Amino acid sequence: MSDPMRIRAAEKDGLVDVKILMKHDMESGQRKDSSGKLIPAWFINSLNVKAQGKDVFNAHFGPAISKDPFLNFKYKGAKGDKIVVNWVDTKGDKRTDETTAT
Amino acid sequence: MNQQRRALLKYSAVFGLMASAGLISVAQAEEWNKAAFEGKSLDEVYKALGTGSPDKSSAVTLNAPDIAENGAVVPVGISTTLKADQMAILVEKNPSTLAAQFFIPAGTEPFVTTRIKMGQTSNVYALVKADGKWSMAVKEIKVTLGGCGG
Amino acid sequence: MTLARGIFKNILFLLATLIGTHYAIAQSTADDIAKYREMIAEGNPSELYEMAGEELWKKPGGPKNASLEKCDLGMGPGVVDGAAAQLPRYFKDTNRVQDLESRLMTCMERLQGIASQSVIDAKFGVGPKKDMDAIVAYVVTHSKGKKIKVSLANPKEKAMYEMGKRAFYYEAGPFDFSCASCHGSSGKRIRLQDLPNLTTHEGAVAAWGSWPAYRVSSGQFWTMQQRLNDCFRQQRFPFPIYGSDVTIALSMYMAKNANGGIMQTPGLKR
Amino acid sequence: MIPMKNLLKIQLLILFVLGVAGLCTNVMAQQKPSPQFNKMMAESFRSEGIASVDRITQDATQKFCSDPQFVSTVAGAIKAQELQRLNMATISPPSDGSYLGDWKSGEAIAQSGRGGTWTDTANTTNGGGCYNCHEIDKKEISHGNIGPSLWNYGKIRGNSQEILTYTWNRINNSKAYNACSNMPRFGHFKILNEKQIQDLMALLIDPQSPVNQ
Repeated sequence: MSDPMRIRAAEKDGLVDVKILMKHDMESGQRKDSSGKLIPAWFINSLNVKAQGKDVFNAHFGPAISKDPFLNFKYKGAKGDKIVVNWVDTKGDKRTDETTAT
Repeated sequence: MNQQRRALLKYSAVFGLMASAGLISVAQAEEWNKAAFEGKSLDEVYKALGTGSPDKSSAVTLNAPDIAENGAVVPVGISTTLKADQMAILVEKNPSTLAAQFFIPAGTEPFVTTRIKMGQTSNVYALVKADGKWSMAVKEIKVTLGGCGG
Repeated sequence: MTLARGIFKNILFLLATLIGTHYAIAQSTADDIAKYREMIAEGNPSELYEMAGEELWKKPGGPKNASLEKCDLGMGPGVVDGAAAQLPRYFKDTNRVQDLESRLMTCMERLQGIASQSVIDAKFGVGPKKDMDAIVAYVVTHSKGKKIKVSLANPKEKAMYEMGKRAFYYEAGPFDFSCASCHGSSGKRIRLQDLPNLTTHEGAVAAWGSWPAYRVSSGQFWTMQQRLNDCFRQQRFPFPIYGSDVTIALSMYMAKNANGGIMQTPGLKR
Repeated sequence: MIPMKNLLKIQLLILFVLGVAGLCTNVMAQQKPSPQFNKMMAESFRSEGIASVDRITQDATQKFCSDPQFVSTVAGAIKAQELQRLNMATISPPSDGSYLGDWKSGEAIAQSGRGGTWTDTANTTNGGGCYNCHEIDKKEISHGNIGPSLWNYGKIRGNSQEILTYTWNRINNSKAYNACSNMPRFGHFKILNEKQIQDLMALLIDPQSPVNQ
């Protein structure tokens, strides 16, 4: 079970500024637990953003993206655009959330 | 050559399986470049991404602090005046060099900001692909020891 | 005599130069750190906790299957807006001065049937304390931009403030630390972290007004209870019990010193 | 450097001036014991790991320094002198007669802030946490400023017996010089062992140490 994302999208001068916060531990596989055992890698490795059904952004992540990842980008769009964000992690967990550009 | 092809075949098979299992949407099926993300040096990543050796360019801007108060969260942004369709962030001294790869469709600005983990002070590279050619910007980010260390 | 004066002048000059260069270096480091903080300021992951907290507040839960929507945080049942900015305060129904977390424990126990002890005993960030973190994030977000306004009108509130002040200066343990060792004068740092002087209005606003916060170093949202807990840990004190009076007294001391300042909660910290 | 004896004279002079001023304006006694406060402290903490509740119990120095108003009075200044003598009496010179160890180990000890918390164990190798409060080697930019800069410590002061003894004492029990110094009493409370203190001494005083370049 994954937690919801926080997506903000605001249009200004024909550009929609999209800010995404994802809830994920992004375990790098380098960290040890309290008993000294290596915690296996587990991180979001791909992310897709669509606006009005069309791809506006794709990202692939390695293990070095920070916990609770943050992403900011801009695309040419309009107020009212329906924005859908999808991510998949290395265990195959996935999450979809959406918002409307303001 | 043969070995490489076999590896590629194996990889696409796994990928196909993931796609058919619905784990990834078709749009996301732009391959997660395993070899690149497992690269342990700039050269290995360059090779896996097929960038050649990218030239330093003033058209690429790497927006990052000189000092990070904490290596767990280092804000890094890339922007460029070039018509980029791909961008990447590389951290020279991280265990895995490639931190992220971005695909920029037409209509999206060649601009992205994210946050990365850095194990130690290192050079960070912003790579940009435009018109089939890769160029880059580089900057050293110092990672300091924070807190009481207790 | 003149020779001595000459030497004295030289020493002064040397000192001035030394301080001058040192200041310049320290200043540029401080500017770089300020840039770092500015860059991480947008996109505070506290928002993720706040979203979860709003759901927990409104959703029926606990053995009594009730929501927290009737919880009285001091401004009447169900009023969340601005409530955190006026805590700690005296509550008649418990006959205690309570901070946000201890008050929420009262609500969880009375409305939902969740035993306070189960919250107290839980480890930080797991089980009922994980829920508590989220609820706290939700409540304090609704005090963002509000004026800090605690009252000492009730004798118990006044007594709590006085004991908080005394606890602030209480030095003990193998390191001889009190809160004041680090937070009793201005312009001080540990490593590169600025230490707010909690005895001043400015410092108290900077600290009290920006906690609870998401800490990037641990990737966790910390309530004020957890913040104080880790202060005591580094102070080499024994373990402060969750919601105990010393934590509430210190909170009252800080909040009172911060009165009139603006809440910037939830914060984002190193 | 102002010789130590003169320092003492200046201190006494300040005391005297304070005293005269104090007689006219400042009649202040130590804060009254508060049973309510003591009850709160007793009930608010529990033992966890190596951090047991008895750590709340104060010694005379801690008790005195928890009352900053009294500390700032004349009576307080006199009391401070007495406590400083008491703390001075706790210090022993190095048992093997050597003051300087290995500056490289010293640097590691100065960097580490570990030890003494409830997340540590009795087997944790304690650090000095020196960089938390002091600038030491300039190469380390992440340093605090609660204590004075120790850059060029030995280069400025030399390595006379007087400096060796003073530095040794200061690390072992800083309260021997300033009853309410913010610095932990590393020797007195056995936070660091003798070898570690010798290594820190070398970091500060050894001419080879990066601190003295």
